[in-house]
Amino acid sequence: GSGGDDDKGGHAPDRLGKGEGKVNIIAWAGYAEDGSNDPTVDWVHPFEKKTGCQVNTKTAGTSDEMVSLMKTGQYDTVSASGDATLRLIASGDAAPVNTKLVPHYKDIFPALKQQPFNSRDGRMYGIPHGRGANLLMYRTDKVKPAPDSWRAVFDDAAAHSGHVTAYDSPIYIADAALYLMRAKPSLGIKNPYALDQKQLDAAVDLLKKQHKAVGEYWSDYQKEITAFNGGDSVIGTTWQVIANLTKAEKAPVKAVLPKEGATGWSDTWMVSAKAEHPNCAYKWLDWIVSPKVNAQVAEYFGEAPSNRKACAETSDPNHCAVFHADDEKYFQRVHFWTTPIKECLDGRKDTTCTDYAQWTRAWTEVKG
Amino acid sequence: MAETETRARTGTTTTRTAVRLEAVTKDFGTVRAVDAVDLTVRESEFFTLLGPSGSGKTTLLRLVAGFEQPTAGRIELAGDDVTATPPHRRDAHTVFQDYALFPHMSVEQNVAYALTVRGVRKAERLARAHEALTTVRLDGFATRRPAELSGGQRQRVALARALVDRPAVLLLDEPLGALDLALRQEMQTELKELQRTTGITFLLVTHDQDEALTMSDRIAVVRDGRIEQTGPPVEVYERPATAFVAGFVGTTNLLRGESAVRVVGRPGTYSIRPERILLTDPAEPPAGAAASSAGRRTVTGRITDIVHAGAHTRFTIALPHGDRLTVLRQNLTGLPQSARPDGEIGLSWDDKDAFPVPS
Amino acid sequence: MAETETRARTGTTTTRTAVRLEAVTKDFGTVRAVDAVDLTVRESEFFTLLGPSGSGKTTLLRLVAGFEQPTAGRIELAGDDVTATPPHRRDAHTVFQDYALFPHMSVEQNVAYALTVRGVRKAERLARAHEALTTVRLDGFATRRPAELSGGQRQRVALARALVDRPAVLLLDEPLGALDLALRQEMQTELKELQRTTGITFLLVTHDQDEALTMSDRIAVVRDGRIEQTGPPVEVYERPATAFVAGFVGTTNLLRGESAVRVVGRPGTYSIRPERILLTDPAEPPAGAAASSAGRRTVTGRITDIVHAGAHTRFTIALPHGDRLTVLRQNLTGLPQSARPDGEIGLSWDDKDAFPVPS
Amino acid sequence: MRLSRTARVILGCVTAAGLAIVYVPLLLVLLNSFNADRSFGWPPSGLTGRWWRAALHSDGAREALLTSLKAGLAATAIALGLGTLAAYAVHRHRFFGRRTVSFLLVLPIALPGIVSGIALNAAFRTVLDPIGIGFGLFTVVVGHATFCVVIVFNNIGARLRRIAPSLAEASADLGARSWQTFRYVTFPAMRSALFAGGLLAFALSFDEIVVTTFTAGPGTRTLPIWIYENLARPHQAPVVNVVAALLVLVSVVPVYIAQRLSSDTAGGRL
Amino acid sequence: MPAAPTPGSRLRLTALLAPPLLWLTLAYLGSLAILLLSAFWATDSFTSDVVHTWNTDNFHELLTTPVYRTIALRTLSIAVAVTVIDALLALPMAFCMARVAGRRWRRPLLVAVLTPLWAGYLVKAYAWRVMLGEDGVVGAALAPFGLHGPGYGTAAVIIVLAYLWLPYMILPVYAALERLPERMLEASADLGAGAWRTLRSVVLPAVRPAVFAGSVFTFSLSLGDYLTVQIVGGKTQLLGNVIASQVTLDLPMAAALSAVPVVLIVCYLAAVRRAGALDSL
Ligand SMILES: Nc1ncnc2c1ncn2[C@@H]1O[C@H](COP(=O)(O)OP(=O)(O)OP(=O)(O)O)[C@@H](O)[C@H]1O
Ligand SMILES: Nc1ncnc2c1ncn2[C@@H]1O[C@H](COP(=O)(O)OP(=O)(O)OP(=O)(O)O)[C@@H](O)[C@H]1O
Ligand SMILES: [Mg+2]
Ligand SMILES: [Mg+2]
Repeated sequence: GSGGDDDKGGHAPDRLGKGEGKVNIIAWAGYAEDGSNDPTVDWVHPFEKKTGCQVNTKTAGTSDEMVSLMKTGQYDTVSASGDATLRLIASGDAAPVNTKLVPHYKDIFPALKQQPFNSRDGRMYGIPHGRGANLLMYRTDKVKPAPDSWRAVFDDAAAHSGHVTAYDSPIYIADAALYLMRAKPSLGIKNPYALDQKQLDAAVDLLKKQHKAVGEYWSDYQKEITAFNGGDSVIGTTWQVIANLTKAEKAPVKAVLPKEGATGWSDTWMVSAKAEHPNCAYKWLDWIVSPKVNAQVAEYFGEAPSNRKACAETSDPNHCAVFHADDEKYFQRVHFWTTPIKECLDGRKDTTCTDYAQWTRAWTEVKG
Repeated sequence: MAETETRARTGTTTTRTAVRLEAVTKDFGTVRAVDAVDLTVRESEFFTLLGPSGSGKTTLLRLVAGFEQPTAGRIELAGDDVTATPPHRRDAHTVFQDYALFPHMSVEQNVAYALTVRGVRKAERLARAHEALTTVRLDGFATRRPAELSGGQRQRVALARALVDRPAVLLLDEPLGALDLALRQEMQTELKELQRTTGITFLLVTHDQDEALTMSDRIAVVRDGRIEQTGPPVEVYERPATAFVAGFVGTTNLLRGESAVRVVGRPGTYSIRPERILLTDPAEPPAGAAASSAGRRTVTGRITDIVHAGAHTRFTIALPHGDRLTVLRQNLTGLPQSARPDGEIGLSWDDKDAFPVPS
Repeated sequence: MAETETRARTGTTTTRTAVRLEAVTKDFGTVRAVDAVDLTVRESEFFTLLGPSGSGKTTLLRLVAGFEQPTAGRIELAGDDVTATPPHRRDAHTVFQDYALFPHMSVEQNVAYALTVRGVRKAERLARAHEALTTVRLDGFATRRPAELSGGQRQRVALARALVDRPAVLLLDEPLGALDLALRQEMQTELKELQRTTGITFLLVTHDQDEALTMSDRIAVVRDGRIEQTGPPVEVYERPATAFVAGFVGTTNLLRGESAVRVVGRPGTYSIRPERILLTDPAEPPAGAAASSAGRRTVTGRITDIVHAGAHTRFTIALPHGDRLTVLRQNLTGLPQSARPDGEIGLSWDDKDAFPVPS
Repeated sequence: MRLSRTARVILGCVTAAGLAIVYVPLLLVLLNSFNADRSFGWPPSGLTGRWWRAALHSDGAREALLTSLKAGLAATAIALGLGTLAAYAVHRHRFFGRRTVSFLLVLPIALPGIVSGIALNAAFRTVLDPIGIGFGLFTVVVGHATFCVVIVFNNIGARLRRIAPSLAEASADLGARSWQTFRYVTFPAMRSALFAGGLLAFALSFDEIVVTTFTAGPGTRTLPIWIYENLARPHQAPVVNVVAALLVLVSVVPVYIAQRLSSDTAGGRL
Repeated sequence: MPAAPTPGSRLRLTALLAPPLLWLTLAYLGSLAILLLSAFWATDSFTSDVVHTWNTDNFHELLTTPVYRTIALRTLSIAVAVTVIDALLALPMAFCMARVAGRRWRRPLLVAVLTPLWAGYLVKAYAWRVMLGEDGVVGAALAPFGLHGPGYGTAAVIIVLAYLWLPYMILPVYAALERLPERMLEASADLGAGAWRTLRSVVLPAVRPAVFAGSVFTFSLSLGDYLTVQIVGGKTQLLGNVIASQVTLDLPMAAALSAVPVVLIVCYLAAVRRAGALDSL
């Protein structure tokens, strides 16, 4: 698009046309299953059958990868996490979404609508998909007494030196900031995603100290599960689903939401500003948050569904309870991932905050 | 019209010249391998290029075959200018020193190759291949692979392969170099016989003077990329044009300066072939009718070495002033009495056997 | 005690025997390359193994060097049983046919190698390497790489490398095979000279009879893994023990059965050396004193081929009943008048030159 | 060289140990494909054949295998063509910059995959995208072929060095045109080298992940990418083991054939 | 013997060289140029969009930030260690295969070395992750000796990389050893050298180019790896990881970082080319 900043990202369509017969998707592993991995897990083929839109899926490993894939303009829609959404909006790679064209939008938990990480100037830039918190997991046989604070992986990390684990991404700096909010009020951190230089430095110092005790940083399921299963890691951040899977392997682990609260993620299906198949993309958006499919995804991936009605569709009746899907109190303690930008997200006007690029460099330094 | 006539005339010479090189020069980078060579090989001639290692013989042959392009000069085959013609369109075949048989083909397929690439029908191809194999006495080996043959047999396959479509010229690069002596002598006879019966022009490269002398109709002695002398074997041997030819073709006693004056009696450079010197007892006059006639020279020396070399014995004789002469003597009859190590001995030769050579 | 005495006695024979093979046999799978060979090489002797390709010469040499283990038999070096000794502990060095110079070392390092591995100090090592290089006239080439040398120079480096620590025995496997004729003759003289001055025992392998005849003190003729005859060159040439030896060492006219009766006048197998036959005009009696005396045989034939081979001319003569004789004649004096192709010619030889050979 | 018995035994032991180390992880993969424990827990909590059943019914794996085969074959074909031409030029001709050519050809494989990957990615985006060619199988093939060329180049080069140039000359001498010489003499002599080189190039392409990640388009999932994605999926890791185990077992056949065909050489050169 | 240029052969040469060189230039060298050129651009820090303004800030940052130097050095050391380990393993193994084992054994042995190349890089790396874990096979095997496994970290990275690239080293060394003429070894023994001496003075110099050739693979593959590090590296960070993490965020910075391995490897190639390595690949 040309012209002013507002034009960036184009406009949401007013009405939908016929499907283009094809849609290209970027998704987290497990978000767009077509039965090829497990014949019983398939919500792509029914979609294709129903809409005539052929689905091509590209699985991305990290948010950064999603951003760069979106920049190619070859994809129509993406399941972006909060640490990617703002970047996509700002760069104009994602278009605003006309929620009227997504019938199931009305059943989405209100707490997920119009959030800083999925909207701008009151316009939604995607449809919320699901959410989860970054919990604290530990081996019950090795970590005693049971921890209830992030302190266990920061100031007290030395107790498990070599066996602490942390999520391998710059966004993990927010976890440190979150801990510092309580542990060091003097720093004045209000929002873990709005750090000025001094606050960032403090977080980085803390992380460098933690680095000495870290055994490994994890970035995918499998690594984290084997590490806890084998005892290479005994304490660190996790997702609910990993905790469940590890338990299923009969490993003595437990995951808690520490008293400081936690960071978390909420994924949003966004549409590319250059989408070649916008009609199919909208059909996908509606399909993926429809109660039944939303429930299927949430169970398969292990997260809280975004559609209120999905809780009735899960095969495990306890799923929504386990993942706190409708527990807004629980999620109030969760600070969802948001891309840090120069403009402080906590409203401070007297200073500039550090942006994601600075966080990235800081993260490189933390790991050394 | 005029052109046709010229053609016709060239056509006439064709019947006599198989290969002609005119001022052919070949440089490899800074090395001049062939230096302005003029050469004419007549049809049905057995022509040999003889010279030491690195003299440019192979390069000359490869120029004729077309594997190398001359830096300057012109090459004719049967009167046609082929300087720019690629190898596969020249009517000349090569027998390579390493034979270059195709390892993945049977003997038969190797031999028939020249016919195969010309699209000759299979039946005819095989018939002619077998004919060629019969010529080289290998008809029982058609289905073997080259790896299953001995050196001499491979050599014959290479020969049959090159002969199968009767080329105008056969180029042979030290074809017998890898064979042992007995086999080599056998193959020499066969090659010569083959050339006689087929009437094909043979252009042979060798550094073996015996081979050159016994097989060739004419020899060109090559040195440092130039031809020093061309002529029939007897002429090259008996009347060497240069001291180099005298020394390279056969062994000889070269006498220069002071030595020439002392031994030959005249200043200059002279070659006396060892087989031309007669050994006599120093007391007796040399045997035979011409003994003391004019034109015969006699000297006395001391034998320093006697080597029995089968058909002949080689004597090394020290003359009074330190000159040395080698003398060859066929082991036909008994030796003069004094022909023992350290014995005094008389030597005599015809004056005209002390042949002056430009040095 | 008894043992010491035995040792001492063996020690005495040491001064005379350099290499001894006793009933040595070597099989490669089903191929018997060496077949119960007994062989004694004396100290400071120049001993040659002569035989056709594939006769087992190289295998014999490799057995002596220790690269192969005999299937049966016993090998002694200087009186010590070395049958089970690895090559690097035998006091014998080899000059390989392909030289086997170490490509990554300079000439100097190559030559000094035997000293290097013995831990000789650098200064001495270099001094002795240079000495060896001087012996082979290569002192200016010390720092070159083998790839930068010509064939003859490499050959000399290989020689220097094998000579540098004065081994008791030097084993040479066709060391001159890859050189051209002129260079080969030069190197033959040098090798012989070197052997004389160093006093080292040389055990040479060749298939070149000229080389064997001119260089050796003694020759063993090998055929099919067996030794057919051992003796000094003159003896092997003049009194071949078998028809094979007669044919392989020098060319000869072999006459068998009917032919023998017709030509030699007696039944049996006979060898007449081509150089022993005298050519005469058929009318005249043979020239010289012994002309018509008893013990001399004269026949008449027709010349079918004359080849001028430098120092001598080779005649092929057809006798009346289809027998063919080759006659060699030194190019010393004029030929008999009738010595032209197709001319009638007389041949005569001493009866004792028709030498009976067991066939 | 005659080695003492001890030396031979020691060498044999080192080799056996080396091979054992090479195969222990592979055995583990095989074992884990029967491991009831989903995250390869050690020691296995039990044995099960369900992963094998799952793998055999996995459309994703089958499709990825097909994509990999397609990409590998196409890249190998291109590499065979280009590599042979380059080897011919370098080994049968003398020209200025001869050594530079071999140097440049080695670059794509010598430079880290991530560098090649992002370079190709950047180039495709700036060059191919505007003319309407998106990322897909085509771009993967281009990326793979680029680093496969050198493998073929090396194999053919090594063979050419050993084929006497006089063979081709003899052929021309006997009247064969260039294409006839190639068909009757050169190609038969190079066939096994082509096969060995092609097989290695194919293997390299087959197992490539980094460059593929950066050059593959949506829906283009080669086997390594499928493996990568599925290792990160909650329930799929054991199925990946089954696929890997199958690959090892099946690959013995072509490797063995390649060795047989080129028994005169080390059989494949990198 | 390569022929000297003549008009005809020059045409053929052009025909032969044009396709591969064109491909190489268009598909590869061009891409590299584009990448390295983009190192001189900037990135919008928020949107990750490339801003086409010419500057050298990226290189400045690269050279002045100590952490990059640390990472580069660590990567280099790991690549060197992997190469050395592979060379030390490959030499005796290849020697045994080419010169000690009987002829009949050579082919099966070679097949045995080559087959693992098909198993899939990631699968093997994950298998090692399982083996190197706290309760893994390695730990279990070492426990009776009172030893601990290396755990995840730099040592594990070196082990796994050395394992992954070992066939790439064995292959050229084996080829060189097989080509080494028996005569050379005989000549050495003949001149009095024992097995060790021959090994040192004749065999090693002869296989040196092949070792360098193999090292081109082990060295450069290690230099650019980032997946193995993620799997068994624990908290280790290598150049590849940094580049990978920057690619999506800040392409110009990633490009500048890429220049480091490119320069290292081009220097390395130039060095080993003198030793004849490129002819022994
Ligand atoms: N392709 C080439 N490149 C460079 N120099 C060459 C080439 N071919 C031949 N030469 C040089 O040209 C000269 C003549 O070589 P040529 O092979 O013709 O000699 P030759 O007489 O056949 O020797 P030999 O008897 O050793 O075969 C030598 O100095 C040789 O080094
Ligand atoms: N390593 C081997 N394996 C099998 N057979 C062999 C081996 N070495 C030699 N032979 C066979 O032993 C016989 C004698 O070979 P040897 O090399 O000793 O002959 P030679 O007299 O040196 O021949 P040439 O003059 O051709 O070198 C031949 O039949 C040969 O094929
Ligand atoms: Mg030559
Ligand atoms: Mg031999």
